[in-house]
Amino acid sequence: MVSDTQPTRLYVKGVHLGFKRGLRNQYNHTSLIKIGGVDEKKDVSFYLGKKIAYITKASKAGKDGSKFRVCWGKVCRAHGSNGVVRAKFSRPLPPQSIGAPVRVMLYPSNV
Amino acid sequence: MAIFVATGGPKKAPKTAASKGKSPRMYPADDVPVPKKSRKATKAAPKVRGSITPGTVVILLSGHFRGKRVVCLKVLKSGLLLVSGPFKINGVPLKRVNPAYVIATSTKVDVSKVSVPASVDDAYFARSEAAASAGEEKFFKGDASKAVVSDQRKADQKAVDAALMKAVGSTPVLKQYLNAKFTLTNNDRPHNMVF
Amino acid sequence: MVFERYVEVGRVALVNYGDSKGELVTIVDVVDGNKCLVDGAAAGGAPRQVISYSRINLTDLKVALGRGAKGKAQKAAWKAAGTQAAWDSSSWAKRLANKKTRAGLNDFSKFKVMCAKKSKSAAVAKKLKSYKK
Amino acid sequence: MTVAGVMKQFQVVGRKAPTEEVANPEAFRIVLFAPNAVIAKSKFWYFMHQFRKMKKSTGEILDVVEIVEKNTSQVKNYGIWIRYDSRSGTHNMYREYRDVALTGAVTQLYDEMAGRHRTRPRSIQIIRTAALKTEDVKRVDMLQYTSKDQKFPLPHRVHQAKRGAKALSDRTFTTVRPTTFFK
Repeated sequence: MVSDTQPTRLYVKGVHLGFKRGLRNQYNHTSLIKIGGVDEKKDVSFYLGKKIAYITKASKAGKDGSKFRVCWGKVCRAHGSNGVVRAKFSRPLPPQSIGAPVRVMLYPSNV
Repeated sequence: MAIFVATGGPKKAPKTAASKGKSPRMYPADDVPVPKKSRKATKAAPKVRGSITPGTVVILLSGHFRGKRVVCLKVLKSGLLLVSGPFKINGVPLKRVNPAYVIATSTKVDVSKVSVPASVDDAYFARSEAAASAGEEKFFKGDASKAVVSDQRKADQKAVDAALMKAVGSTPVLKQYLNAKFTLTNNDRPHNMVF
Repeated sequence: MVFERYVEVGRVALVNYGDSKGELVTIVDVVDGNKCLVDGAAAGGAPRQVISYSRINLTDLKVALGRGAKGKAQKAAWKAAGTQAAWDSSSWAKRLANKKTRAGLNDFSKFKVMCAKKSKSAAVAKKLKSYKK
Repeated sequence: MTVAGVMKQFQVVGRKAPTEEVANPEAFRIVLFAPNAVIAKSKFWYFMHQFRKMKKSTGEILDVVEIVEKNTSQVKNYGIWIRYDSRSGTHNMYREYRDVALTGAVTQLYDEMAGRHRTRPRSIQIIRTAALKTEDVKRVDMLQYTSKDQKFPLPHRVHQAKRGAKALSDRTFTTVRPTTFFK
């Protein structure tokens, strides 16, 4: 039995790879996310539209009293053919977040 | 020579609008936006994806009870799902859930005998304005009194869960299943998983 | 280092990549050191195709077959050697089948498997403890 | 032909454009190998103006047909005679391949010439091709695979990363040395 104290993970681990870019131009409004376990373009269809949370810890507590801040985004489309996806966030992710983990939620779900 | 008889009887003079012929003397000062009349005949019943039917065990994905496996009782008029833990098994009371925040498993519980009282509908769950805003202000002052569960809710919960517990009890291990929380492990891949 | 599984005409192999992945095929002819002509007529019906050795796994099973044999001859050879039965009873095949069912389990069945495992390990531990005294 | 790839066999028929004097000039047919019909037509003119005063601009293509081999269910031995330009001169060559179709053998030829002799497709001209009977095979490595009831093990099976092994995203490093011996 998964006891109540044990945290239940209801998100898929992802990593912020960087921004959508060519060789010489970078478009910061769109981020590239590698979702764990997704290595093919056809597996991406499950994740389309899913919400993504980029969580950072700040020194001062925010309005709701917690020190964690979230930047919400969603999976927009596949990027390339190896399972990387393009995502857009309410505020574009900061460059420091390249390589940082993100949480790909399982909602909005259509299972 | 065939006699042509006008069918449909004598033609009545077409009712013409009472032509005033004159434009109205007074025009309203400011134009009040008139809501566009919707030409939809009847408001269609709320559409929920096929995998969710009354009695489906669903996994809650977010909110206070995230990860809990609960039984979906029915789809309310607003399109939200009415679910119940049952409360005794996993502490999830009668509550409403948005189907987008739910994973429907293929496990079904026979809820035909579970009678949900008609009073339990969207209005039943709707939070009164005062309680909602009061709750927020008090929250910041940090002395928000614990939400009081009305007796009416407790009674309804007992009524629904009585039959639901029997239905759940009939399938072996289902009780422990509903008590356990769902979690993803490292080699789980939701896009390949069968729920 | 003794080899038992050879690339030869009549060798039964399992395709491990591509469209006919997971199907049994018979090696019908050897093209060269990298590729061979295989045919799944006698088994799951994988099409006759040239396939590279890195895309198949050789099995221990072998049937008597002439070079370039067509479907009918393969089926006869398989029936004579009882290859399909031999494969199905092999532990390799059972492992594959088990993996397939495990992947298809729904959430509730996975939970029951977990419960079964826990009770088994509890029983084993209890038994073990009793020996320790 | 600037590019090779999966070769196909084409029959191209062309002639000089009809004029008042010669209303119906003689038509010529060449069977050649090319990845697609467009390159087949351009090779037709390449060969044509080496024998006749005829160019694309003064000629016309009457017909381009792909020749598809029927029997691709048997492995055959193919001999191919070619003429090719190396960096220092022009040479004739005879090479042999085993494949289920002639076009497959020609594809192997272009790949192998590029691999072993750094020959570009443009500098290869196929003179003649033939399906050989086993006893006419000359190359020793071909004989290896045409011998009767041959068998050989696969001694060193290297595991391709993507083939059924753990997917890329799960494994960047591995502490386990791959098993390469499979009975």
